[in-house]
Amino acid sequence: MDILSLFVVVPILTMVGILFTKGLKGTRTVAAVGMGVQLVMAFNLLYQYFAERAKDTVSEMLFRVDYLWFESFNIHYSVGVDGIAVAMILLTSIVVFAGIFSSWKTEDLPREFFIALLLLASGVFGFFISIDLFTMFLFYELAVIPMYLLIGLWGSGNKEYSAMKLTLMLMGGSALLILGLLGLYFNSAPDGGALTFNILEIAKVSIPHDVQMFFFPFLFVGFGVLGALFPFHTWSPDGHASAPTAVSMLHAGVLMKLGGYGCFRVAMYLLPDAAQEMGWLFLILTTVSIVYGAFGAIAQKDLKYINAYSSVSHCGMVIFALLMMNKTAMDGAILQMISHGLMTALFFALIGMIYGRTHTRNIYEMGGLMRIMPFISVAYVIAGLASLGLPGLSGFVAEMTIFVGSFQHQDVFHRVCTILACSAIVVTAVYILRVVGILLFGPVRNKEFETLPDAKWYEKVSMVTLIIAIVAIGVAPLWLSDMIRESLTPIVDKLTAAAIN
Amino acid sequence: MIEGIELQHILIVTTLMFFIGVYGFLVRRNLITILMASELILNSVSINFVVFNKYLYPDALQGYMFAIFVIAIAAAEAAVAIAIIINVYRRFKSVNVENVHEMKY
Amino acid sequence: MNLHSFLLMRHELVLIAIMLIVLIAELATKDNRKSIIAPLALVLFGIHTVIGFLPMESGTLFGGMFNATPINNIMKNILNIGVLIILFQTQKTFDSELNRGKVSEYFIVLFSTLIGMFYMISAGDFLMFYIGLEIATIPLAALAAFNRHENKSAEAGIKLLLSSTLSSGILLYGLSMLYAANGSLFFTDLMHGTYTITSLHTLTLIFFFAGMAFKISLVPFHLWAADVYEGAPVNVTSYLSVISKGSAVFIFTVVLYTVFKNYAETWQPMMYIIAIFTMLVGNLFALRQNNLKRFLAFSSIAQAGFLLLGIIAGSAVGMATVIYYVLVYVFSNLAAFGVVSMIESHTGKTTISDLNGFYRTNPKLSLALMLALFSLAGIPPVAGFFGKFFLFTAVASVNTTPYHILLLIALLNTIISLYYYLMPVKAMFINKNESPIAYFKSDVFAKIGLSISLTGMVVVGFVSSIYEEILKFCFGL
Amino acid sequence: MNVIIFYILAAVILVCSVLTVTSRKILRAATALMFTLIATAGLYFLLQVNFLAAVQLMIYAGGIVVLIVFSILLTHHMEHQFDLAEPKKAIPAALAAIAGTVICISTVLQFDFTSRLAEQTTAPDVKLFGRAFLNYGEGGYVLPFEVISILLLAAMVAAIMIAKKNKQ
Amino acid sequence: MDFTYTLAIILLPLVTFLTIGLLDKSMPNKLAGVLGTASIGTSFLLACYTAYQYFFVYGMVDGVYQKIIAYHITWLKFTDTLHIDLGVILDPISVMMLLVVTTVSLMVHIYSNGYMHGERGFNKFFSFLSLFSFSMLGLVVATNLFQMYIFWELVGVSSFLLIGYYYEKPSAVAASKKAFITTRFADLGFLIGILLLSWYTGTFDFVQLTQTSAIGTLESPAIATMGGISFMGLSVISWALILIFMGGAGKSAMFPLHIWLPDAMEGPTPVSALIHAATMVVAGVFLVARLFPIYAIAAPDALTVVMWVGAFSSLFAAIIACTQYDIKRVLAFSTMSQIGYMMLALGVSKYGGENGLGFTASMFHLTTHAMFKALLFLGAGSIIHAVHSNSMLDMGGLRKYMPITFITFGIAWLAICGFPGLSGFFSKDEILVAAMQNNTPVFIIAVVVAGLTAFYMSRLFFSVFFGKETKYHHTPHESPKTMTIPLMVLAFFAIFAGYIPFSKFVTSDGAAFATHFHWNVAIPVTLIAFIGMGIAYVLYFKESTIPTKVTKALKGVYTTIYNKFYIDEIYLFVTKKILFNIVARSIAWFDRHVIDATMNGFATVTNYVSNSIKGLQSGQVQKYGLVFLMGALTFALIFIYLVTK
Repeated sequence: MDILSLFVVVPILTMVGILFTKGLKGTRTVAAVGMGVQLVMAFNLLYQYFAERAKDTVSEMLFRVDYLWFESFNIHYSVGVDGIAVAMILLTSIVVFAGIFSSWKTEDLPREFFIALLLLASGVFGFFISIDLFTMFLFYELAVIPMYLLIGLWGSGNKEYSAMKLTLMLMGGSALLILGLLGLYFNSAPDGGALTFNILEIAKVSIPHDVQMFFFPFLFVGFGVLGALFPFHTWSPDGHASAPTAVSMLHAGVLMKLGGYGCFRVAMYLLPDAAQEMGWLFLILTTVSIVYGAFGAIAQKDLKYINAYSSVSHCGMVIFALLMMNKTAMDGAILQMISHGLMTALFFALIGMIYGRTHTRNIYEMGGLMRIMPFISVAYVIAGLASLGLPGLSGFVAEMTIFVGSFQHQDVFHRVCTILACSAIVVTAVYILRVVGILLFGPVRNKEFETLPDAKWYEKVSMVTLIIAIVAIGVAPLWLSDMIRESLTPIVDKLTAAAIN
Repeated sequence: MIEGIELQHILIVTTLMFFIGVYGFLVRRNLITILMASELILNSVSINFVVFNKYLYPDALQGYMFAIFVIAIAAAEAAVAIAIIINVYRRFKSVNVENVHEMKY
Repeated sequence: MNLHSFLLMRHELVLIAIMLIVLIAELATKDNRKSIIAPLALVLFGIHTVIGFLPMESGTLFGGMFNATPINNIMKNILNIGVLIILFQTQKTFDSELNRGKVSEYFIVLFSTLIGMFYMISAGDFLMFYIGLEIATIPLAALAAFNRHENKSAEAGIKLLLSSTLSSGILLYGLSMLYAANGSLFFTDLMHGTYTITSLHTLTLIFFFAGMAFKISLVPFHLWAADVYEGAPVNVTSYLSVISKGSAVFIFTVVLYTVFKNYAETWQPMMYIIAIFTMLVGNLFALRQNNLKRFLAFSSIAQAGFLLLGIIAGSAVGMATVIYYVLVYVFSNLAAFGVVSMIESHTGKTTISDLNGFYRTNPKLSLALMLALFSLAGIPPVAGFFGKFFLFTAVASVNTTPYHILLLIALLNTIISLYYYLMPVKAMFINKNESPIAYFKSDVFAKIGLSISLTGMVVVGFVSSIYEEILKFCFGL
Repeated sequence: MNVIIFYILAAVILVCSVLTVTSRKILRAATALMFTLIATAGLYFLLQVNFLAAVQLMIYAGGIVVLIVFSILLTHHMEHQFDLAEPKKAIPAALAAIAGTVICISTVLQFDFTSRLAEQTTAPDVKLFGRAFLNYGEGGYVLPFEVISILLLAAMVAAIMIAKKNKQ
Repeated sequence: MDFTYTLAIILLPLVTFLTIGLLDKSMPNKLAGVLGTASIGTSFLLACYTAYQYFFVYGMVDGVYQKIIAYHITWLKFTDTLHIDLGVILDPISVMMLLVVTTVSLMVHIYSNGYMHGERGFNKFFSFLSLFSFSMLGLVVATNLFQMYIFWELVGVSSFLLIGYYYEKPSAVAASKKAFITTRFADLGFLIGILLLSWYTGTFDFVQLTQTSAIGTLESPAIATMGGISFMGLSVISWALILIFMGGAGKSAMFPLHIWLPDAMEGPTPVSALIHAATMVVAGVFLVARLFPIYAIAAPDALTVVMWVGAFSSLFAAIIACTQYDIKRVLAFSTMSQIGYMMLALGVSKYGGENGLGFTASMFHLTTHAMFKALLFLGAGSIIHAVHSNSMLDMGGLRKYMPITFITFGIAWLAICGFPGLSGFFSKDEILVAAMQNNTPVFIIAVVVAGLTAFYMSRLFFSVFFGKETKYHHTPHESPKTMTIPLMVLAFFAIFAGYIPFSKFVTSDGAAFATHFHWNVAIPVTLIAFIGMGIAYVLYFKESTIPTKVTKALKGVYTTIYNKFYIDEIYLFVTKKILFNIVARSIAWFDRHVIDATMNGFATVTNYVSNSIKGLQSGQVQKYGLVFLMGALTFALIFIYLVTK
C-alpha cells in the first residue's frame, strides 16, 4: 500500500474496527487510535515530502501512484501530493483527531456517529490526494453526504431543516461541478488524443477560450458553494448551528476547505483564461462576502451563528485571495484555509463544550465564564485572537500574506478590493471582542453556572492539539508558506500566462 | 387489391375506425365497453396491415402474418382483461371505470 | 434447426422448460406439498441464471427473427439476475393463506413475461418485437391483479391492461405505417433501406416512441405507472419497475439506434423534451408521496428520464451507459423494494412515516434501504454514483450547448431527487417515534436476495471491467 | 361490383363502430362490435385473403365477442342503460380523436403510395400460410407461431389465477 | 562587534511569559513576581550594557551613529523582495527606547510586587506584564515595518489583556474592548499604509527605506516615484505615510483616536504607568521617528499632518485635563497632551543636523516624559492603594500620611510643569525652540499647553496632597517598600534625565550636534508655567469656592469640556447606532430574509409546483389515456408540421 492511499484506507479500517466494538468506550478508543495513527502518518508524510524535495525532485506531484480504473473513460485512480495537499492533509488529520476527542461523550448511537465521521474524513483525505478529477469528485461527494446524518441525527435545534438545506445546497454545488468536470473532460484533448480526467494532463493542454468561459462559472461556483461563496453561503449558518460539535469542527475546519481547494486546483488551474477574465465578478462577490460575513457576525446572539458568519468572512477571504492570482495571495489563501480550519475547529470545539455545560448558546444568557471555566475560556480567547489576526497565531500569517499578496496586484480595482477586505480586520475584532466581552468576561450572569466544571482531559486534548497547531504556524510559518509557495508555481505560471494573452 | 378502390380510401376508413375506437376508449364508462373500443382499435390496425400487404407488398406475407398475430394477441388480451374486469366487479361491485380510482395523486 | 440453434436460444428454451417443470410439479404434487414449488422455481431459475453466463456465440435464427448477440445476452443476464433477486424476495409471499393456492400460476405467468421480454430483446423484426412486448405486458396485468382480495390490486391490473391496450394500439398503428412506408418489418431491412424521410416516417417514429415510452413510463405516457406500482403486490411492482422497464429501455435503445438511425434528427429533440419532463414530473410527484411503493414508482419514472440521457447521446458510450445504469438500477431498486417488501410482509406497513425510528429497531434493514436510496440518488460509494456519472458523461460527450443545458437540467433534478430520497432516510434515522416498527426477523431468502442486491450495488461500481465488458458490444448511431 | 361492396362494408364498419362506442345499451354495443368485425372479415374476403377472413371470423367474431357477451352477462342487468357521456369528458376526448384523425389522415394522404403499388400476383391461399407457419428459414413464421402459444398459455393461466378461488 | 546577545533582552520576557503563563496557578505568587522582575531586570542590565556598547564603543562610525542589524531571520516570505524579517536593529532611537522600556518596566515590575499583592490573578498579571515587555521591546528593535506591525499588534493585545485585567468589572471589559478596537481601526490605516508603501518600494526594511544619501535625499527611487504620483491632491507617499501615521495616532491616542486612553485607566495602575503612560502610547511617536527621513524628505505634507494632529491633541487634551476629577484620567489626558507635544516636535522638525532639533527634542521629551509620567502614575497608584478611590474629591491633605509618595510625586509634578532644572524643563524647552524656529502658530499652542499643563498638574497635586482635609475611613498609610523604591528611582530619573546631552546621541540623521539653551524661550515659558501653577495654587491649595464659581459661570463650556467634547458620544452613536443597529442588523436581516429566503424559495416553488400539478395524476385511467394521446399527437404536430426540415 502506498503512502497516500493509506490515508483513505486507515479511516476505512478504523470504521471496520468500530464495527467490532461495543459501546461508546470501545468505539471511541478505536476511533482515537485510528486517527492518532493517521496523525502520525500525516507528519510522516510531511517529513517524507521534505526529504523528497530535498533530493531536488522537481515533479509537480510526489508519491504518484496510478492505476487504470475505467479504461474507456480513461478514469484512473491516481494519487499524488504537492505541498498544498500535504498541508491540507496535515490540517485534516489534526482537526479530525481533535474532533474525535471532542465527541468523547457521544452517548447516542456512538458507533454510527464515529463511522459517519470517519467516512467524512476518508472522503476528505481522498479528495486531497486525488489527481484524477473523477476520483476527486467521488471523494468529494463521499465527504459531503455523511453530513446529512451527522447533523440530522446528532444535531440540535432545527436540525432536520438545517441538515436538509446543507445537503441540498452542497449537492447543488456538486451538480454544477459535474457539468464543469465533464466540460473539462471533453475538452481535455482539443487536438485529438485521449480524453482525460487527470488534472496534470489537462493542465498541459490549452482549452479553447469560449469553452473555458462557459465552464468556468460552473466549476467555480460549484466549489464555491462549499467554500461559502456569497450568496451561496446560507447553508453555513444553519448547518453549523445545528451540527454536533465534531461535525461543525470538521465541516468548517476541513470540508469547507474542499471548496477553496477545488477552486484553484481545478477551476482556476485548468481554466486560467476564464479565471482571468471572470475573476472580477467573483472578486466582487468575495469582497462582499468578507465584509458582509463580518458584519453579519456582529449582529448574532448565537455563538455558532457568530462563528458561522465569521467563517463566511474568512472563507470569503480564501477565495478572494485565490482570485488575485499571484503567488503570494494564493499562498495566503491556502494559509488562510489552514489557519481558519484550525481556529474555527477550535471555536466549534469550545462552543460545543460550553453548550454541553450551559445548554445555551445565547451569549446574553451567559457571562463571566472566565472565572468558572478558565481553561475553556482562555482557549476561547486564543481562538478569538487567532481569528482576529493576532501575530504569533496562525491567522495573522494568513491574513497578512493575503493582504500583501493581493495588494501586489497590478490592477487598481483589485487593490481597492484589497483595501475593502482589509477593513474586515477591524470588524472581526469587533465581533470577537464582543463575544469575549459578553461571554467570558463580566460578572457571572447566571448563578446556576457557578458550579460548572472546567474542561475534562479529553477536551483538553482536543483543545491543546489545535492550539499547538495554531501557535506553531503562527510562530514559525516559513516552512509551511514556502512549501505551499513552491507548489503553487505551476498554477500561478499558468494563470500568469493566461493574463498575458 | 380491390379493383377501383384506392388504398387511401381504405386507410381513411381504418383511421376513422381507429379513432372511433380511441374515442370510445376515452369516453365510455363501462370497462367492458372500453374493452370493445380497444378491439376496434386493434381491428383497424390489422386491416391496415392486410391492406398494405395486399396493395403494396404482395410478395411476402408480413402484413398478413402481423394481422393474424394481432388477432391472436387481441384474443389473449381480451381473456385476461375479462378475468380482471370480473375481479374488479367483485371488488368494486361495479364495472364503471370512474369508480376505479382508489389510487391517485 | 440444430443443436447450435438451440444453444443460441438457450435463455428462452431453458425458461420454457422451467415453466413446464413448474406446471408439471403443480399437477404432480399434493395440496399439502405445494410449498415446495416456490423454492423449486427459485432453484431452477438459479440454474438458469448460471447457464446464462456460460459463453455463447452470436447468430441469427428463423430468417432473421431472432438475434443472438453478445449484448442481448448481457442484457438477458442482467434481467436474470434481477428476476433471481425478485424470486428470493418473493418466497415469503406464499406463506400467506391467501396466496398459497396460486404459487405455480404465479411463477408460470412471471416466467412467461420474462420469456416475452427475452424474445423482445432478441427480436429481429417488429413482429417478434410486438409479440414479445405483449407477452411481457398482458400477463403482467394479471400479476398486478394477483392479490384478489385487494381493491388496489384489481385496480392496478385493469389500469395496466387498459393503458397498455391503448398504447399498443397506437404502437401498432405506427408499425403498420412503417410497414407501408418501408415494405418490411425486419430490422435489418429497415436499417439498410434507402429512403427519404417523409412525414409518414416521422409519424411512425412518434407512434413507436409513444408506445415504448409507455413501457418505460416516460412523461406524458407514464400516468399508469404510479397507480399500478402502488396497487400491485410489491414483488410485481419491483418486477415492473426494474425488469420490465429495463428490457424495454434496452430494446428501445436498440431500435432507435438501428431502425430509426436515420431519424435521429427527429427523435433526439423529442427525447430531449421528454427527458426533461420525465425527470421533472417524476421528481415533483415523488416529492409529495408518503406511500413507499408509490414513492418508488415516481422515483423510477424520474430514473427513466435519466436513462434517456444516455440514449440521446446516440453513441456506443451512450448505449453502454444506459445498460450499465440499468444494471445498477436493478440492484439498487431491488434492494429498496426488497426492504419495502420485507416491511410490508412482516408488518403490513407501507408508508414513509411508518419508517420513523426504524433504524433503532432494525438497523441492518435501514442501512440497506439507505444504501439503496443513496444508490438511486447517485451518491458514492454505491454504484448509482457511477451509473449516473456515466450517463452524464454520455450526454456531455455530445459537447454542444443544448446538451450541456440538458445536462444542467438533469443535474438540478438530481438535487430534487436527493431531497426525496433523503426523506425515508430521515424517517428511519432521524425522526423520533414512540412506537416504531418492532424488530422482526426476516426470512433467509429475502436476506439472500437483499445481500445479492447490496453486493451488486457495491461491486458493479468499483469493478470497472463490468462496464468495459458492456461497452465492448455496444454500438452507436 | 367490388366497389359497391367495399363501400357498403366500409359504411357498415364505420356505422357499427360508432354504435359500438355510443350505444347506451351494452348488448347493443356488443352486437354492433360483432357486425364491425364481421364486416372486416368481409373486407378480407374482398381482398382475397380468405385465410385471414376465416381467422377473423373465428377468433374475433366467434371467440372474442362471445367472451365479451359472457362477461356482460356476468356483470350486468340487461336493461341497464348507460348515461350519456358527460361533455366534460366527451368533448376533450372527441377533440383529441378528431385531431388524431386529421393528423393521421393528412399524413397518410401526403404519402406517395401510388408509386409503390405493386403488381398483383396470386392471392395468398391457405397453403401458403400453412407453409409459412411451419417454415423456420427465411420468410418462415414458426417462431412467432410457437411463441404466441406461450402467450396464450400464459393468458389462460393468468385468467385462471385471477379467477380462481382459494381451496378452503 | 556581535550584538546578538541583544536578542536576550527581548526573549527573556517572552520566556518568562510562557513560563508563568503556562504554569499559572501551579506557581507560587511570590516566585512568579520574583521571576518576572528578575527577568526584566536582566533585560534592563543587558540594555544598559548594549547602550554603553552602542553609544560609546561601537555605534559611531565616522561621526554618525550607524544602524546595526544585530540579528535577523526571515520569518515569512511574501515575494522575493517582500518578506517579514524578525530581527534586532540597533540605532540611537531603538537603543534609547530599549533603555526607557526596560527601565520603566523594571520599575513597574518591582512596584507591582507590592501593588498587586494578594490579587487573585497575580501570576496572570505578571505573565501579561512580561508579554507586554516582550512585545514592546520587539517593537522598538523592529528592523522593518512588518515586524513593527507584528509587535504593534502584540502590544495592542497585551494592553487589551491588561486593561481587562479586572475582567469581572463590566467597565474594565468595555474599556479593554474599546482600546483594542480603536487601535485596531487605526492599525487598519497602518496596514494599508504599509501595503501602499511596500507596493511601490518593494521592501519593508527600515534601513532600505530610510537610507539617505550624503546630500540628504532618500536613496530609494521608488519613494521618489511615489512622490510624483498624486492622488486627491496629495502625493501617494504622503498618503502612505499619513495612513501609517494613522496607526501611530491610534496607539498614541492622538485626536480623534484618543477615546480609548482615558477609559484604559480601568486597568491596574502599574499597567497604566507602563503601557499607557511611558511606553506603548509613545509607540506612535517612535513610529514616526523611525520613518522620519521619509516624512521629512519625501512627504512634508504628511509631516504637517503629524504636526497639526500633535498640536491639536496636545491642546485638546490639556483643556480636558483641567476639568477631570479622576486622578488617573487627569494623568491620562496629560499623557495624551504630552504625546501631542512629541508629535508636534516631530512635525516641526526637519531632517539632518541642527534642523533636526525637533526630532531630538521629541525623543528627549519621550524619555523624560516616560520617567516622570511613570512616576506620576505609580505615585497615583500608591495614593489609590491608600485611599481606595480614584476620585480627587475623595483625597486631600495626603502629604502627611504618605511622605515618600508626596515627595516623589512632587518631583514628577515639577518635572512635568517644566520647573527649571528638572528633566521636563529641558526637553520641553527644546521642543518649544524647535517649534518657534519653524512654525509660530504651533509654537503658540505649545506655549499655551505648557501653561495649561502646569495648571492642571498643580490642580491635581494640590488637591491631592493639600487642599481640604478629607475624612478617611481607614487612615491612609505609606505604601510598602516594593512600591516606594521604584518611586524613588524614577524620581531620580525625573530629576536628572534632563541633563543627558541628547543631541549628542539621538539625532535625525545620526550625526551629533550641539544644542544651545534658548533663554528667550525658556524664561517666558517658565513664567507661563509658574502662572499656571499660581492659579492652581490659588484655587486648590486651600479649600476654596472659586472653582465652583468659575464652573458655574462657564457652565456650558465646562460641561462640554468635562464630557470630553462629547467625542465619545459621537463614536458611540456611529458604532452602536449606525454600525451595529443599522448596518450589522440589517445585514443579518438581509441574510436571513432575502438571501436565505431566496434559497428556501427554490424549495417552496418546487413544492408549490409539485402540489399544483398533482391533478395530472387523477386516478382516472381514461384521463391517462387522453394525456397519452394528446402527448403523442402533440409530438406529431410539432415534428411533422411545425418543425420544418
